[in-house]
Amino acid sequence: MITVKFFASLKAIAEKEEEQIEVQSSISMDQLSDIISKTSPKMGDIIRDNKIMISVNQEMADADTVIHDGDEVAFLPPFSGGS
Amino acid sequence: MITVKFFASLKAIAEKEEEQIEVQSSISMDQLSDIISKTSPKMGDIIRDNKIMISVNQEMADADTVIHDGDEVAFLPPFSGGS
Amino acid sequence: MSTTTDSKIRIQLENFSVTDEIEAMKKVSRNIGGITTFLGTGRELSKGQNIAQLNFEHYPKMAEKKLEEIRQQAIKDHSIIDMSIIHRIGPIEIGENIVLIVAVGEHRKETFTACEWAIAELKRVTPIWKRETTTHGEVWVQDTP
Amino acid sequence: MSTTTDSKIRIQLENFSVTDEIEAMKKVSRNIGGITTFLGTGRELSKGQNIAQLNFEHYPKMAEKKLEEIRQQAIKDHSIIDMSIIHRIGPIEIGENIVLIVAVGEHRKETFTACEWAIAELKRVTPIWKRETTTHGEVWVQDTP
Repeated sequence: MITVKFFASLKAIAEKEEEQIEVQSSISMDQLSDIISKTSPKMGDIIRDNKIMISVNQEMADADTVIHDGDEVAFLPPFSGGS
Repeated sequence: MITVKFFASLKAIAEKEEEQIEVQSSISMDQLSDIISKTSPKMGDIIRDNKIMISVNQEMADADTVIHDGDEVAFLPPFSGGS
Repeated sequence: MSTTTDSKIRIQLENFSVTDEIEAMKKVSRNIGGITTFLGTGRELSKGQNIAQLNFEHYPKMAEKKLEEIRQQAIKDHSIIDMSIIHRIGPIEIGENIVLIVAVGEHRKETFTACEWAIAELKRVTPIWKRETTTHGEVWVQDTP
Repeated sequence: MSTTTDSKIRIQLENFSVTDEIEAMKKVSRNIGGITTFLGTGRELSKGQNIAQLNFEHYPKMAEKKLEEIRQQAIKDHSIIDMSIIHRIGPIEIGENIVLIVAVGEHRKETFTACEWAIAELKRVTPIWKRETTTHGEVWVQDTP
Protein backbone atom coordinates (compact mmCIF):
# COMPACT_ATOMS: atom_id res chain seq x y z
CA MET A 1 0.00 0.00 0.00
CA ILE A 2 1.34 3.45 -0.92
CA THR A 3 -0.16 6.75 0.20
CA VAL A 4 -0.58 9.46 -2.45
CA LYS A 5 -1.11 13.09 -1.40
CA PHE A 6 -2.30 16.08 -3.43
CA PHE A 7 -1.65 19.68 -2.35
CA ALA A 8 -2.96 23.17 -3.11
CA SER A 9 -4.35 23.46 -6.68
CA LEU A 10 -3.94 19.71 -7.25
CA LYS A 11 -6.60 18.83 -4.69
CA ALA A 12 -9.30 20.31 -6.93
CA ILE A 13 -7.87 18.58 -10.01
CA ALA A 14 -7.53 15.19 -8.36
CA GLU A 15 -10.79 15.80 -6.52
CA LYS A 16 -9.21 14.41 -3.39
CA GLU A 17 -6.45 15.15 -0.88
CA GLU A 18 -5.17 11.64 -0.48
CA GLU A 19 -5.55 8.12 -1.77
CA GLN A 20 -4.23 4.68 -0.89
CA ILE A 21 -2.96 2.50 -3.73
CA GLU A 22 -2.37 -1.24 -3.39
CA VAL A 23 0.97 -2.32 -4.93
CA GLN A 24 3.12 -5.43 -5.25
CA SER A 25 6.50 -4.60 -3.57
CA SER A 26 7.44 -1.70 -5.89
CA ILE A 27 6.32 0.32 -8.95
CA SER A 28 7.84 2.97 -11.22
CA MET A 29 6.66 6.58 -11.36
CA ASP A 30 5.18 5.83 -14.82
CA GLN A 31 3.19 2.94 -13.44
CA LEU A 32 1.93 5.13 -10.60
CA SER A 33 0.79 7.87 -13.01
CA ASP A 34 -1.04 5.22 -15.08
CA ILE A 35 -2.91 4.07 -11.98
CA ILE A 36 -3.79 7.68 -11.01
CA SER A 37 -4.90 8.42 -14.61
CA LYS A 38 -7.58 5.76 -14.41
CA THR A 39 -9.53 7.67 -11.76
CA SER A 40 -8.24 11.18 -12.68
CA PRO A 41 -7.06 11.53 -16.32
CA LYS A 42 -6.30 15.25 -15.87
CA MET A 43 -4.02 14.53 -12.91
CA GLY A 44 -2.24 11.86 -14.95
CA ASP A 45 -1.58 14.39 -17.74
CA ILE A 46 -0.13 16.90 -15.29
CA ILE A 47 2.25 14.31 -13.83
CA ARG A 48 3.43 13.20 -17.30
CA ASP A 49 3.93 16.81 -18.44
CA ASN A 50 6.45 17.38 -15.60
CA LYS A 51 4.55 20.49 -14.54
CA ILE A 52 4.77 19.62 -10.87
CA MET A 53 7.25 18.30 -8.36
CA ILE A 54 7.01 14.92 -6.72
CA SER A 55 8.26 13.85 -3.33
CA VAL A 56 8.67 10.33 -1.98
CA ASN A 57 8.79 10.02 1.80
CA GLN A 58 9.14 13.82 1.98
CA GLU A 59 12.27 14.01 -0.14
CA MET A 60 12.22 15.39 -3.69
CA ALA A 61 11.95 12.64 -6.30
CA ASP A 62 11.92 12.41 -10.09
CA ALA A 63 10.59 10.25 -12.94
CA ASP A 64 13.22 7.58 -12.24
CA THR A 65 12.46 7.19 -8.54
CA VAL A 66 11.15 3.71 -7.69
CA ILE A 67 8.23 3.65 -5.27
CA HIS A 68 8.08 0.90 -2.67
CA ASP A 69 5.25 -0.55 -0.65
CA GLY A 70 4.68 1.70 2.38
CA ASP A 71 6.02 4.87 0.71
CA GLU A 72 4.28 8.25 0.86
CA VAL A 73 4.20 9.99 -2.53
CA ALA A 74 3.13 13.63 -2.81
CA PHE A 75 2.35 15.75 -5.86
CA LEU A 76 3.45 19.32 -5.28
CA PRO A 77 2.53 22.35 -7.41
CA PRO A 78 5.07 25.21 -7.55
CA PHE A 79 5.69 26.54 -4.04
CA SER A 80 4.50 30.02 -3.09
CA GLY A 81 5.25 30.40 0.61
CA GLY A 82 7.45 33.06 2.14
CA SER A 83 5.21 36.17 1.82
CA MET B 1 31.35 84.58 20.33
CA ILE B 2 31.68 81.02 18.97
CA THR B 3 30.85 77.85 20.88
CA VAL B 4 33.39 75.01 20.73
CA LYS B 5 32.36 71.46 21.71
CA PHE B 6 34.50 68.41 22.48
CA PHE B 7 33.15 64.87 22.33
CA ALA B 8 34.08 61.41 23.60
CA SER B 9 37.86 60.95 24.02
CA LEU B 10 38.47 64.65 23.28
CA LYS B 11 36.74 65.77 26.46
CA ALA B 12 39.54 64.29 28.58
CA ILE B 13 42.20 65.78 26.30
CA ALA B 14 40.66 69.26 26.23
CA GLU B 15 39.73 68.87 29.89
CA LYS B 16 36.34 70.37 29.09
CA GLU B 17 33.17 69.65 27.12
CA GLU B 18 32.58 73.10 25.77
CA GLU B 19 34.10 76.59 25.64
CA GLN B 20 33.05 80.01 24.44
CA ILE B 21 35.53 81.98 22.35
CA GLU B 22 35.25 85.72 21.68
CA VAL B 23 35.91 86.57 18.01
CA GLN B 24 35.79 89.58 15.68
CA SER B 25 33.26 88.72 12.91
CA SER B 26 35.11 85.64 11.53
CA ILE B 27 38.25 83.49 11.92
CA SER B 28 39.93 80.67 10.01
CA MET B 29 40.22 77.11 11.31
CA ASP B 30 43.97 77.70 11.80
CA GLN B 31 43.29 80.77 13.92
CA LEU B 32 40.78 78.78 15.98
CA SER B 33 43.28 75.96 16.63
CA ASP B 34 45.87 78.55 17.70
CA ILE B 35 43.41 79.94 20.24
CA ILE B 36 42.57 76.45 21.53
CA SER B 37 46.29 75.54 21.72
CA LYS B 38 46.89 78.33 24.20
CA THR B 39 44.78 76.64 26.87
CA SER B 40 45.18 73.06 25.60
CA PRO B 41 48.36 72.44 23.53
CA LYS B 42 47.58 68.70 23.09
CA MET B 43 44.15 69.50 21.63
CA GLY B 44 45.76 71.99 19.24
CA ASP B 45 48.17 69.27 18.01
CA ILE B 46 45.32 66.85 17.37
CA ILE B 47 43.41 69.43 15.32
CA ARG B 48 46.48 70.31 13.22
CA ASP B 49 47.30 66.59 12.67
CA ASN B 50 43.89 66.08 11.00
CA LYS B 51 43.22 63.11 13.23
CA ILE B 52 39.67 64.19 13.94
CA MET B 53 36.66 65.55 12.11
CA ILE B 54 35.30 69.03 12.58
CA SER B 55 31.73 70.23 12.21
CA VAL B 56 30.48 73.79 11.97
CA ASN B 57 26.84 74.31 12.83
CA GLN B 58 26.38 70.52 12.74
CA GLU B 59 27.61 70.09 9.18
CA MET B 60 30.98 68.52 8.36
CA ALA B 61 33.69 71.13 7.81
CA ASP B 62 37.36 71.14 6.85
CA ALA B 63 40.55 73.19 7.27
CA ASP B 64 39.29 75.80 4.78
CA THR B 65 35.96 76.43 6.47
CA VAL B 66 35.63 79.99 7.78
CA ILE B 67 34.07 80.31 11.21
CA HIS B 68 31.73 83.21 11.89
CA ASP B 69 30.61 84.87 15.08
CA GLY B 70 27.72 82.82 16.51
CA ASP B 71 28.83 79.52 14.95
CA GLU B 72 28.98 76.21 16.83
CA VAL B 73 32.20 74.29 16.13
CA ALA B 74 32.59 70.68 17.27
CA PHE B 75 35.64 68.43 17.35
CA LEU B 76 34.64 64.86 16.63
CA PRO B 77 36.81 61.77 17.13
CA PRO B 78 36.15 58.80 14.79
CA PHE B 79 32.56 57.63 15.18
CA SER B 80 31.81 54.26 16.76
CA GLY B 81 28.04 54.06 17.01
CA GLY B 82 25.87 51.41 15.42
CA SER B 83 26.60 48.38 17.69
CA MET C 1 -1.29 36.19 20.44
CA SER C 2 2.19 34.68 20.45
CA THR C 3 3.02 31.07 21.19
CA THR C 4 6.04 29.36 22.71
CA THR C 5 9.41 30.35 21.29
CA ASP C 6 10.97 27.02 22.28
CA SER C 7 11.51 25.62 18.79
CA LYS C 8 13.68 27.42 16.25
CA ILE C 9 11.63 26.02 13.35
CA ARG C 10 7.87 26.41 13.51
CA ILE C 11 4.87 26.34 11.20
CA GLN C 12 1.84 27.59 13.05
CA LEU C 13 -1.63 29.12 12.72
CA GLU C 14 -1.03 31.72 15.43
CA ASN C 15 0.74 35.04 15.06
CA PHE C 16 4.19 35.47 16.61
CA SER C 17 5.97 38.30 18.42
CA VAL C 18 9.14 39.51 16.68
CA THR C 19 10.47 40.80 20.00
CA ASP C 20 9.89 37.44 21.73
CA GLU C 21 11.55 35.53 18.88
CA ILE C 22 14.58 37.84 18.94
CA GLU C 23 14.88 37.58 22.73
CA ALA C 24 14.72 33.78 22.47
CA MET C 25 17.58 33.84 19.96
CA LYS C 26 19.65 36.22 22.11
CA LYS C 27 19.74 33.51 24.81
CA VAL C 28 21.84 31.30 22.49
CA SER C 29 25.04 33.32 23.01
CA ARG C 30 26.46 36.33 24.86
CA ASN C 31 28.54 37.10 21.81
CA ILE C 32 25.76 38.23 19.46
CA GLY C 33 26.48 41.66 17.98
CA GLY C 34 24.17 41.67 14.97
CA ILE C 35 20.64 40.39 14.39
CA THR C 36 19.03 40.62 10.97
CA THR C 37 15.37 39.71 10.65
CA PHE C 38 13.14 39.41 7.63
CA LEU C 39 9.40 39.67 8.16
CA GLY C 40 7.05 38.95 5.27
CA THR C 41 3.60 40.53 5.55
CA GLY C 42 0.35 40.40 3.59
CA ARG C 43 0.25 43.02 0.81
CA GLU C 44 -2.99 44.49 -0.46
CA LEU C 45 -1.90 44.52 -4.10
CA SER C 46 -0.67 41.57 -6.17
CA LYS C 47 -0.18 41.93 -9.92
CA GLY C 48 -2.65 44.82 -9.96
CA GLN C 49 -5.31 42.82 -8.14
CA ASN C 50 -6.73 43.90 -4.79
CA ILE C 51 -6.23 41.12 -2.27
CA ALA C 52 -8.90 40.61 0.40
CA GLN C 53 -7.21 37.70 2.19
CA LEU C 54 -4.39 35.21 1.91
CA ASN C 55 -4.44 31.59 2.95
CA PHE C 56 -1.39 29.37 3.36
CA GLU C 57 -1.26 25.58 3.25
CA HIS C 58 1.78 23.37 3.90
CA TYR C 59 2.87 19.76 3.61
CA PRO C 60 3.23 18.86 7.29
CA LYS C 61 6.55 17.34 8.37
CA MET C 62 8.16 17.90 4.95
CA ALA C 63 7.87 21.70 5.26
CA GLU C 64 9.33 21.66 8.79
CA LYS C 65 12.12 19.36 7.60
CA LYS C 66 13.02 21.76 4.77
CA LEU C 67 13.06 24.75 7.16
CA GLU C 68 15.40 22.87 9.49
CA GLU C 69 17.68 22.05 6.53
CA ILE C 70 17.73 25.76 5.60
CA ARG C 71 18.59 26.67 9.21
CA GLN C 72 21.43 24.15 9.37
CA GLN C 73 22.85 25.21 6.02
CA ALA C 74 22.67 28.91 6.94
CA ILE C 75 24.66 28.25 10.13
CA LYS C 76 27.20 26.10 8.27
CA ASP C 77 27.69 28.20 5.12
CA HIS C 78 27.27 31.75 6.42
CA SER C 79 29.14 31.69 9.77
CA ILE C 80 26.16 32.88 11.78
CA ILE C 81 25.59 31.75 15.37
CA ASP C 82 22.00 30.60 14.91
CA MET C 83 18.77 31.12 12.96
CA SER C 84 15.07 30.71 13.61
CA ILE C 85 12.35 30.41 10.98
CA ILE C 86 8.60 30.70 11.59
CA HIS C 87 5.93 30.47 8.90
CA ARG C 88 2.23 30.91 9.51
CA ILE C 89 -0.47 28.88 7.77
CA GLY C 90 -4.21 29.42 7.49
CA PRO C 91 -5.93 32.74 6.83
CA ILE C 92 -3.79 35.92 6.80
CA GLU C 93 -5.26 39.43 6.60
CA ILE C 94 -3.57 42.39 4.89
CA GLY C 95 -0.74 43.72 7.06
CA GLU C 96 -0.46 40.56 9.12
CA ASN C 97 2.78 38.66 9.69
CA ILE C 98 3.38 35.67 7.40
CA VAL C 99 6.98 34.58 7.82
CA LEU C 100 9.87 35.51 10.10
CA ILE C 101 13.55 34.70 9.75
CA VAL C 102 15.93 35.73 12.52
CA ALA C 103 19.68 35.43 11.89
CA VAL C 104 22.04 36.11 14.81
CA GLY C 105 25.79 36.49 14.49
CA GLU C 106 28.88 38.11 15.93
CA HIS C 107 28.87 40.81 13.23
CA ARG C 108 26.22 42.23 10.99
CA LYS C 109 27.54 41.26 7.56
CA GLU C 110 26.98 37.51 7.81
CA THR C 111 23.52 37.94 9.34
CA PHE C 112 22.33 39.98 6.34
CA THR C 113 23.73 37.43 3.88
CA ALA C 114 22.31 34.45 5.78
CA CYS C 115 18.87 36.03 6.22
CA GLU C 116 18.53 37.05 2.58
CA TRP C 117 19.73 33.63 1.42
CA ALA C 118 17.32 31.84 3.79
CA ILE C 119 14.15 33.62 2.62
CA ALA C 120 15.04 32.99 -1.04
CA GLU C 121 15.78 29.34 -0.26
CA LEU C 122 12.55 29.01 1.74
CA LYS C 123 10.54 30.19 -1.27
CA ARG C 124 12.44 27.76 -3.51
CA VAL C 125 12.31 24.52 -1.53
CA THR C 126 9.61 24.63 1.15
CA PRO C 127 6.27 22.96 0.34
CA ILE C 128 4.04 25.88 1.32
CA TRP C 129 1.35 27.30 -0.94
CA LYS C 130 -0.47 30.63 -0.99
CA ARG C 131 -4.09 31.12 -2.01
CA GLU C 132 -5.19 34.69 -2.76
CA THR C 133 -8.78 35.81 -2.36
CA THR C 134 -9.62 38.71 -4.67
CA THR C 135 -12.90 40.19 -5.91
CA HIS C 136 -12.63 37.66 -8.76
CA GLY C 137 -12.51 34.68 -6.40
CA GLU C 138 -9.81 32.45 -5.00
CA VAL C 139 -6.63 31.42 -6.77
CA TRP C 140 -3.56 29.40 -5.82
CA VAL C 141 -0.41 31.38 -6.52
CA GLN C 142 1.87 29.40 -8.81
CA ASP C 143 4.87 31.62 -9.23
CA THR C 144 8.06 31.24 -7.25
CA PRO C 145 10.21 34.31 -7.84
CA MET D 1 10.24 49.65 28.79
CA SER D 2 9.46 51.03 25.34
CA THR D 3 8.71 54.63 24.55
CA THR D 4 6.53 56.31 21.94
CA THR D 5 6.97 55.08 18.37
CA ASP D 6 5.77 58.40 16.93
CA SER D 7 9.04 59.58 15.45
CA LYS D 8 10.86 57.57 12.79
CA ILE D 9 14.25 58.88 13.94
CA ARG D 10 15.07 58.65 17.61
CA ILE D 11 18.09 58.72 19.91
CA GLN D 12 17.05 57.69 23.40
CA LEU D 13 18.21 56.29 26.72
CA GLU D 14 15.32 53.84 27.00
CA ASN D 15 15.06 50.42 25.39
CA PHE D 16 12.65 49.94 22.47
CA SER D 17 10.32 47.14 21.39
CA VAL D 18 11.12 45.70 17.95
CA THR D 19 7.51 44.55 17.59
CA ASP D 20 6.14 48.01 18.41
CA GLU D 21 8.53 49.70 15.97
CA ILE D 22 7.59 47.27 13.19
CA GLU D 23 3.86 47.71 13.87
CA ALA D 24 4.32 51.51 13.74
CA MET D 25 5.99 51.19 10.33
CA LYS D 26 3.27 48.84 9.04
CA LYS D 27 0.76 51.68 9.50
CA VAL D 28 2.53 53.68 6.76
CA SER D 29 1.10 51.56 3.91
CA ARG D 30 -1.17 48.59 3.18
CA ASN D 31 1.20 47.56 0.42
CA ILE D 32 4.14 46.44 2.55
CA GLY D 33 5.24 42.91 1.65
CA GLY D 34 8.74 42.82 3.11
CA ILE D 35 10.29 44.22 6.29
CA THR D 36 14.00 43.87 6.97
CA THR D 37 15.29 44.91 10.36
CA PHE D 38 18.80 45.12 11.72
CA LEU D 39 19.26 45.06 15.47
CA GLY D 40 22.69 45.72 16.95
CA THR D 41 23.26 44.30 20.42
CA GLY D 42 26.00 44.44 23.05
CA ARG D 43 28.60 41.68 22.57
CA GLU D 44 30.61 40.28 25.45
CA LEU D 45 33.84 40.01 23.46
CA SER D 46 35.62 42.80 21.58
CA LYS D 47 39.12 42.20 20.17
CA GLY D 48 39.69 39.43 22.69
CA GLN D 49 38.69 41.64 25.62
CA ASN D 50 35.78 40.80 27.90
CA ILE D 51 33.33 43.68 27.93
CA ALA D 52 31.47 44.44 31.16
CA GLN D 53 29.43 47.37 29.86
CA LEU D 54 29.08 49.73 26.92
CA ASN D 55 28.24 53.41 27.04
CA PHE D 56 27.15 55.51 24.09
CA GLU D 57 27.38 59.29 23.73
CA HIS D 58 26.07 61.38 20.85
CA TYR D 59 26.20 64.94 19.52
CA PRO D 60 22.60 66.05 20.10
CA LYS D 61 20.76 67.47 17.08
CA MET D 62 23.61 66.66 14.66
CA ALA D 63 23.22 62.89 15.24
CA GLU D 64 19.44 63.08 14.74
CA LYS D 65 19.96 65.19 11.61
CA LYS D 66 22.33 62.59 10.15
CA LEU D 67 19.90 59.76 10.88
CA GLU D 68 17.11 61.67 9.14
CA GLU D 69 19.39 62.22 6.12
CA ILE D 70 20.13 58.47 6.03
CA ARG D 71 16.39 57.72 6.20
CA GLN D 72 15.60 60.15 3.35
CA GLN D 73 18.41 58.83 1.16
CA ALA D 74 17.41 55.19 1.78
CA ILE D 75 13.84 55.95 0.67
CA LYS D 76 15.05 57.88 -2.38
CA ASP D 77 17.88 55.61 -3.56
CA HIS D 78 16.59 52.16 -2.63
CA SER D 79 12.88 52.30 -3.56
CA ILE D 80 11.67 51.36 -0.11
CA ILE D 81 8.40 52.70 1.31
CA ASP D 82 9.84 53.96 4.59
CA MET D 83 12.53 53.48 7.22
CA SER D 84 12.89 54.07 10.95
CA ILE D 85 16.16 54.34 12.87
CA ILE D 86 16.55 54.24 16.65
CA HIS D 87 19.84 54.42 18.53
CA ARG D 88 20.22 54.17 22.26
CA ILE D 89 22.68 56.21 24.31
CA GLY D 90 23.90 55.81 27.87
CA PRO D 91 24.86 52.53 29.54
CA ILE D 92 24.18 49.27 27.65
CA GLU D 93 24.61 45.82 29.19
CA ILE D 94 25.71 42.70 27.28
CA GLY D 95 22.81 41.36 25.19
CA GLU D 96 20.88 44.62 25.28
CA ASN D 97 19.56 46.42 22.21
CA ILE D 98 21.74 49.27 20.87
CA VAL D 99 20.44 50.22 17.44
CA LEU D 100 17.43 49.29 15.30
CA ILE D 101 16.85 49.93 11.61
CA VAL D 102 13.50 48.96 10.09
CA ALA D 103 13.15 49.07 6.29
CA VAL D 104 9.68 48.46 4.82
CA GLY D 105 9.00 47.90 1.14
CA GLU D 106 6.74 46.23 -1.37
CA HIS D 107 9.22 43.42 -1.93
CA ARG D 108 12.02 41.98 0.12
CA LYS D 109 15.04 42.71 -2.10
CA GLU D 110 15.08 46.50 -1.68
CA THR D 111 14.48 46.28 2.07
CA PHE D 112 17.61 44.13 2.55
CA THR D 113 19.72 46.49 0.42
CA ALA D 114 18.40 49.62 2.13
CA CYS D 115 18.78 48.22 5.64
CA GLU D 116 22.35 47.02 5.07
CA TRP D 117 23.30 50.32 3.44
CA ALA D 118 21.73 52.33 6.28
CA ILE D 119 23.60 50.61 9.12
CA ALA D 120 26.93 51.01 7.28
CA GLU D 121 26.13 54.67 6.58
CA LEU D 122 25.07 55.23 10.19
CA LYS D 123 28.44 53.97 11.41
CA ARG D 124 30.21 56.18 8.87
CA VAL D 125 28.47 59.53 9.33
CA THR D 126 26.61 59.66 12.64
CA PRO D 127 28.34 61.42 15.57
CA ILE D 128 27.85 58.66 18.13
CA TRP D 129 30.68 57.22 20.21
CA LYS D 130 31.06 53.98 22.13
CA ARG D 131 32.96 53.58 25.38
CA GLU D 132 33.82 50.03 26.44
CA THR D 133 34.32 49.07 30.07
CA THR D 134 36.64 46.08 30.46
CA THR D 135 38.62 44.68 33.38
CA HIS D 136 41.41 47.03 32.26
CA GLY D 137 39.25 50.14 32.57
CA GLU D 138 37.27 52.33 30.22
CA VAL D 139 38.21 53.10 26.63
CA TRP D 140 36.58 55.05 23.81
CA VAL D 141 36.34 52.91 20.68
CA GLN D 142 38.04 54.68 17.80
CA ASP D 143 37.54 52.33 14.88
CA THR D 144 34.81 52.74 12.32
CA PRO D 145 34.69 49.55 10.25
